[in-house]
Amino acid sequence: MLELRNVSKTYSVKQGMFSSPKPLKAVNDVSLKIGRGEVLGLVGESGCGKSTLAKILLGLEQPTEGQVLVDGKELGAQNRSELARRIQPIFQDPYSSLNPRKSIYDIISLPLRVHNVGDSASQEKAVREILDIVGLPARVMNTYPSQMSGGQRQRVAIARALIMKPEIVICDEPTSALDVSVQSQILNLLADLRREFGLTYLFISHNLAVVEHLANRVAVMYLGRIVEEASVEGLFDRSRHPYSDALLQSVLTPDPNKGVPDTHLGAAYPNPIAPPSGCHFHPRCAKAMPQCSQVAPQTVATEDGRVECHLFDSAQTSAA
Amino acid sequence: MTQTADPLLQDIIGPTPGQLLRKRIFGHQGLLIGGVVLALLVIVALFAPYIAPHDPYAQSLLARMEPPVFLGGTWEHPLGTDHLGRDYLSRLIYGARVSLMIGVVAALISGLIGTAMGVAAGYFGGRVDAVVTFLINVRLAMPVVLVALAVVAIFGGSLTVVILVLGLLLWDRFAVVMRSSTLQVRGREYVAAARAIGCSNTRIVMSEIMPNIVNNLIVVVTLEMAHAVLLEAALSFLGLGVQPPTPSWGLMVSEGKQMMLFEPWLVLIPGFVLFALVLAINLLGDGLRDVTAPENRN
Amino acid sequence: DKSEDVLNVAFTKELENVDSYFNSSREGVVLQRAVWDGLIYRDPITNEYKGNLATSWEWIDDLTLELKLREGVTFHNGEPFDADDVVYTVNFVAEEQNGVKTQRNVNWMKSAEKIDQYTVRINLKAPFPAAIEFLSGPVSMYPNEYYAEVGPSGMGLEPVGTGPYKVVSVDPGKHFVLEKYEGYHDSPKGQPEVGTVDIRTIPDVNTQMAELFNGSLDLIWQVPSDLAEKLEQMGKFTVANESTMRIGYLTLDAAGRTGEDNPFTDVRVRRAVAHAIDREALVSALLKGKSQVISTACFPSQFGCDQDVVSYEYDVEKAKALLAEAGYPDGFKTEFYAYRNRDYAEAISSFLNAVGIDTDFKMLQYSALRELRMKSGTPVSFQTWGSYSINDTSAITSQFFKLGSLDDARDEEVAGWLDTADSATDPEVRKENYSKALKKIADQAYWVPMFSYNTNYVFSQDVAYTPTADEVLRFTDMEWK
Amino acid sequence: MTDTPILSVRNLTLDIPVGGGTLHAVRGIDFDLNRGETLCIVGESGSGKSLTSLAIMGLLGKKISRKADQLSFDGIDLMKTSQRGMRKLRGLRMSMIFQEPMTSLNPAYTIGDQLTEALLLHKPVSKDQARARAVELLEKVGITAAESRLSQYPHQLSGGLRQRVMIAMALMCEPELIIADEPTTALDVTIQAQILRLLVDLQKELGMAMILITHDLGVVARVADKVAVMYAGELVETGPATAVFQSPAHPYTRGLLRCIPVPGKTERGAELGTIPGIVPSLVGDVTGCPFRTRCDHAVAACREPIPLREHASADHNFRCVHANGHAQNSEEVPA
Amino acid sequence: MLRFILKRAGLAILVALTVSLISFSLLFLSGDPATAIAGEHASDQDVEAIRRIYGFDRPMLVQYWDWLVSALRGDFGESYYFKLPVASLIMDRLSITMTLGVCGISFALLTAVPLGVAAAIKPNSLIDRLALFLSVAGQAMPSFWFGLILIVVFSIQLGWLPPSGTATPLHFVMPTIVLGYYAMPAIMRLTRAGMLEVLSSDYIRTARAKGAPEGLVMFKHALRNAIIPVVSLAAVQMGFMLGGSIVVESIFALHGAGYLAWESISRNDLPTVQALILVFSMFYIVFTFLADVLNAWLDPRMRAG
Ligand SMILES: Nc1ncnc2c1ncn2[C@@H]1O[C@H](COP(=O)(O)OP(=O)(O)OP(=O)(O)O)[C@@H](O)[C@H]1O
Ligand SMILES: Nc1ncnc2c1ncn2[C@@H]1O[C@H](COP(=O)(O)OP(=O)(O)OP(=O)(O)O)[C@@H](O)[C@H]1O
Ligand SMILES: [Mg+2]
Ligand SMILES: [Mg+2]
Repeated sequence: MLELRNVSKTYSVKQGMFSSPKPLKAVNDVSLKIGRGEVLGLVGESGCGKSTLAKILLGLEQPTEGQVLVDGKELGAQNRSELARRIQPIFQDPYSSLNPRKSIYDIISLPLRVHNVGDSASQEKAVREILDIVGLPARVMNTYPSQMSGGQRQRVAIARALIMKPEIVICDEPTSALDVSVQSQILNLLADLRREFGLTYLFISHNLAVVEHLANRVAVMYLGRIVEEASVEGLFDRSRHPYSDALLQSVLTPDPNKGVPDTHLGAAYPNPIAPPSGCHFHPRCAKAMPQCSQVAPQTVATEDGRVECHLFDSAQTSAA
Repeated sequence: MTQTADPLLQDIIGPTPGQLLRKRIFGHQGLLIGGVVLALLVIVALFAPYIAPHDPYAQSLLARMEPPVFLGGTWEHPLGTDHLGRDYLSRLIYGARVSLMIGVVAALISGLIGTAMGVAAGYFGGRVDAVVTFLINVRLAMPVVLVALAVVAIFGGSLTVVILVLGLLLWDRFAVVMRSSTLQVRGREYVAAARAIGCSNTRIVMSEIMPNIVNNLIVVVTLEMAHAVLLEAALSFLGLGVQPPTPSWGLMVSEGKQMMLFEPWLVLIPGFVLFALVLAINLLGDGLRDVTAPENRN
Repeated sequence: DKSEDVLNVAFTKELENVDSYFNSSREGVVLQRAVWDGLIYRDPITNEYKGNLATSWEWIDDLTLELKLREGVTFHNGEPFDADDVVYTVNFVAEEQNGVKTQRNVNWMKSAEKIDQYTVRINLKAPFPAAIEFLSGPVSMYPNEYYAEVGPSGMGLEPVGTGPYKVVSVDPGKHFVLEKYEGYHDSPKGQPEVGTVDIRTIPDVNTQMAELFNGSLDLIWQVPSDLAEKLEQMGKFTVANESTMRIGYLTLDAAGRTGEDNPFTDVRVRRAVAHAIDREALVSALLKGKSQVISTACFPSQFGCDQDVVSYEYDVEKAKALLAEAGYPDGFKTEFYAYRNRDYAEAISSFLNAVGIDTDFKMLQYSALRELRMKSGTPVSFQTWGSYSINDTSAITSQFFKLGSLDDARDEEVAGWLDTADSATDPEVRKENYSKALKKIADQAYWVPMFSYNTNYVFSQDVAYTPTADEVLRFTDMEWK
Repeated sequence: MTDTPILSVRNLTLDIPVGGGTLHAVRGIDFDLNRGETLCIVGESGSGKSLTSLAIMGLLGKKISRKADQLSFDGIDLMKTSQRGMRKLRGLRMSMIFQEPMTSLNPAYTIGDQLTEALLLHKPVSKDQARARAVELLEKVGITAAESRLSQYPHQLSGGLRQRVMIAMALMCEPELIIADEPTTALDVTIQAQILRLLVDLQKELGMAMILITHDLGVVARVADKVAVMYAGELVETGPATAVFQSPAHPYTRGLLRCIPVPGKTERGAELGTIPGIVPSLVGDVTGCPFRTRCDHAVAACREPIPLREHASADHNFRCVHANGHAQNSEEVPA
Repeated sequence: MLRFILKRAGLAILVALTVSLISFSLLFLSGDPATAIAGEHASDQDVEAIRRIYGFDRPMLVQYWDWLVSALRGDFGESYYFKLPVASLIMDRLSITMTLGVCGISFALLTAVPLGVAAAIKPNSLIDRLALFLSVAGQAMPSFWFGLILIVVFSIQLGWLPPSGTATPLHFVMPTIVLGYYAMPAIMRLTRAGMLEVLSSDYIRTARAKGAPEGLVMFKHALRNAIIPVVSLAAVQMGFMLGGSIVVESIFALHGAGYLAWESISRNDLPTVQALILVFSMFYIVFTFLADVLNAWLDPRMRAG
């Protein structure tokens, strides 16, 4: 139901006072599909373009190239409020995502008021209902964000996102600012809501354990490109791309019998303004081959997704 | 739960921001002092006709420069009389009107201009921002006193002209502060959330951004009020401000200056009330900044 | 500073240009009298004309004046003085293109011609009875070769004259140092006594006094009366007061230039204004010193300034009655303009307020007010006029009542009388016509003359000086005690 | 190595005066650390982990009051050591790595400057020697082209590199104790693993004692010899890592372990364990178990002082009214 | 770097042009300068003649263009009042204003920075309170009043300092204090705030964790970073101070550019006023430019990207 076709987003950034702006491809030719009721996990390092992608989906940023389709219709062409009813965000930072000057009631009911849904009585009723759903007592309606804990705020943010009964929720690292004890509450809530309302999630996280727990499909992003996409099982059981491997290895399970794994990744994260030639990942790749630094790899379909790596490129060609 | 009386549970839902603010306000000495002094001066200004013992314009050439009571004068003129025999206290009281009026109206005008420019620049960025930044630069590069003097010299020094000149000149700080505050708030996720909800720009600016920068605005308003009051006094002192017989404190200092060596109180008294007013406004502004600063908010 | 023979003097205003033809200020006159000489000299006490650079003069006809020049005079730069200098100076300043700042001081002259090395003739444009007065005042003689070379700005920076003092240094507007000119000719001005005169511009009178107190100034002048009074009480300084030719007056829009329905077109209103102002109080409380209440549109000592005119006494009731009679029982609102002496103006406007004339006080720069008056007139304005120290009624009354752009009365009859008086050579005819004009002006209350000004001179006990009534500091008259 | 612990803490208490009273941020914590050993302090945000480490380093602000029955480093009583004395220890014998690599380096000075500073301060070495040592260490922490890095400024390095620089900086004088306060929290997962590995390897190689502060149980399990679980200013459970992870005694520890999804163990999409409620405020008088407001097994006695209990072995302790942390058997413990 | 400088310079010129255009049109509105030039005793014909000679009857933009073209050659015309080239007049006066400005900003920096640092090191201490008091009082003190009080106390009562003039360095003491005191509060507050912020930053904790002595921490690690914003502020304040020296110069009778400006306004001496506005804004522009460069030098983050 949600589809990205060759979407790119280029920012122009200034680095020092003295340098002229340079283009930065935050999102580079990304194509993705999310089916109804699916949870697509999006993982990748900081700065690889996950949030930018989320913003494009939310209509907060216009892609420099490519299209975003919702139910086959192009996103820009649909009217703004229509879009807002269908796609809603949950952000990472529960402190900055709620306006500190507004009461919880104002925050949650804002979408209703903006889109003139119902009268004030029915709006209040809706707010009460949604508060109940996200597990907050109705009395918090008249309090302010500063009076709440991080977990409670995140629940408010979820309530605001859900009050318009959207179909798709974009969760941009919704738990990474929370303590583990609270994180599990929110994860449970998100899972319950999905079951109950049949929601579709794009779930962005850099915590692979969480992604594995919640998602059906996973897309791995590196420097603006999706380097691998697969079902959860597919990825976690037999990942293909070396970067996905490294990611998986870095997951530290609380197992006192194991030591710290060696990811075989190089030390330096590349500069996104001047990405490495060929395969962007090659400088850090343990399995880099000569052509990796020269030729950008092709996207190769796999049984439950695709991968972008010369390893499979050549496997494919040699097989053919 | 059976443990509702447990002390650990008590402030799980803390005081509202309003309560916190009130608490901080009443815990801030400077703010209270400034606020009380300013309130007193405002009352004095509002009720000048009922408080002033004499007509501030009534001259008596035979009773010129009578000293205040504490320097051997009479209670008829508690603070003495000026060089035309007008009651000094009454003129001071009416002078409060002039200073406050100039401070408030000039700050209002410049506040409107500066806030509009700053918020537009911060919110829309890009070309709007470039233009506003340029205008701010131009404005900052113009020497205020000099330009204000020139304008007053050209258009004559009526109260209206002085207010307008100051109002049209002092918007720079508003623009700068509002621009950076808006920039800061614009990047917050609740603004992104509001956009994702489908709010219009106007609504975002008015109900998501403004409430969060209005505290900075108030602080700048006080600062610019003080600035305007001081500038008016300086212009009047240089003879290019408010015109006589309007009792402006700067003008009074300027008039008393001639006799400063022999009757220093003529200068000291109006200078002191001017100092007190500006001090009160500044204390209030500083206090407001302290109690509303984001780092104190949570 | 007596010990070093340096007299430290303060000016209040910045002098724009020392060249006496290119400034119009009092300070300029002071320097002009010290650095240059005129052809003729008027004794400030006896008002008798004496020869200075000229030894004698004679009217050839109404338009031609012939002068014999003093021999053996040299300029400060060594250039000898002779007819060429006079001819060059007169021809230069009389030429409008050369932009002499105060045209009326020179524009009565058409040209000068050399008869021989020490004889010149000055040709007038029209008969001008005050010619001798002007030649003994603002018209000073410049060295032709030097002036031709450096022009007004050079002269302003390094002035050269024949006067009792030569200029040692000029820091424009700020600082002037004069030194006794040892070769000064035998002039009626007398020989200079004090060796060096050091003049600094100190705009603030308090600073002036502070310096006077600590001895770094020996003489200050134009001291406000309140301060002069206090300084006198201190007993440490000599305070001298002299009246000046400057008078203060209100000019009222009798001609209706600011609007036909202007209240001041009604003579009763104008008379009411005259009655409303307590001129005695102004003089005794504010101006003090040798100031006097005046009722004529000229300074009493001026030739032709008839004192026998209507005088309006201070009478609030009468003023109110007159206003009521004119149809303004509750008074009216009007703009009130002034450009100097803010305190006097304020006091006057306050008197007007007291009878119901509600004034909107406007203090403008001189030039701005003048322009306003020339363009559209003003309902009431407080003006002063110093006649440029010329002791003749033509220097004031004729300036303002001959239908010029500053004439608020526009009375053709008055203008006619003044025309006759100005151009007549017979003193009696002049007096008679001035008198007629002045009487009508007073009767119609076109102006409300108020007071004459005075100047306070304060100097240290070491200095001996008697100021004169023409508000000119004469360094040649100063001595150390 | 030896029997005397290099660091010994008894009843460390930290009080902070705040607007409405006193914040009892750390209350009576005890632990020992032997040479060459790694202690992990784990706990939720605000539980007092950083304060504890700063208290050991003597870097608390003047506002915060520090009390302890014992706080000794290699036999030196830190409670009695002057600021001067502390300065001699800091950087030389004990050093610290902070959480935020982005802000922990001074933006105005080069890497080389900052690296050599501690060495030059504490040891009589020449500038060149110091630089040589810096290069050596940079190489050791896996930074390529170390020589040229010395003249770079912090902003020219990425987060991972900066944290490596921080580690190198801490090691300049070969300290005996190194305290790392959440050294990897701000970093990406892949980098986190690298840095942790580096730290552990270096610690082993140099035989340092290390206190690693974190809120990530995964990190603790992989790195620690000893674990100290902190909750709201108290150590609720301490013990050898294996013991704590295999048989957690305190309800809080057990709760934490249930909260995290573990790939391969936790069923995908299944309900995760939770700890309801939020951390209590510690302003004012705090008595009893701070966890009682969130504990399923809370009883009235939880408001009274809580005894310290032993679990299985003498060095595995926990604080709970329930002798065995309550109903241990009825609760299903992962791991 | 070169690009940056060129761009910056271009902006500066554009700002200067706009300022000059604004001030020119403002002064053009002031009406006819001919009367002003003619002076108090001029007749109507005098005024008329002057108007023609000086070309005041031409359209404004033509006059502006003329002015601009000659201004670019350093020729600001001739003062109506002094009959001297404005450029030389201003150059002559500027030395005093510059001296005053440099003394003033030095005084401000020398008092404000140590005070601010001391206040930040010991917040809420006596010295902090003193600093706060000085800055709050300083912001509220009308400088004309402050100047007058100083004269009364130090020149009249005590007789220690000369009340006016520029003859000796002593003459500059009081003007320096008055002018510097005007800039001090802002600088002090910024120093204090900057120091406080820096002192609570992580890298200061790092420095302490290395065992660096307090002196080193304060002056090597903290001040260097805290001073960066102070540099820009000082430049801005310097620009403001020069523009604000009008009051001080008129009180202490310093014949500097500020006083010249005031007098020229009173005398309607347009070429001088016009040139002075431009000169003062150029100062501001140049100072802020220099501050940027200095900042770039102090702050490696701003050096080449
Ligand atoms: N408005 C912007 N202007 C310029 N560059 C931007 C902008 N927003 C993001 N970027 C750059 O685009 C790249 C991708 O940023 P993005 O926020 O999408 O990353 P992310 O994967 O969400 O990282 P994180 O995990 O830290 O949230 C980064 O290099 C970032 O610096
Ligand atoms: N200087 C201080 N002033 C007031 N309160 C403080 C101060 N420093 C710390 N605190 C408070 O003390 C408590 C413990 O803080 P500490 O920094 O030790 O927590 P932490 O466990 O390190 O948390 P995190 O994981 O977020 O770093 C917190 O509630 C904190 O707000
Ligand atoms: Mg992101
Ligand atoms: Mg911490």
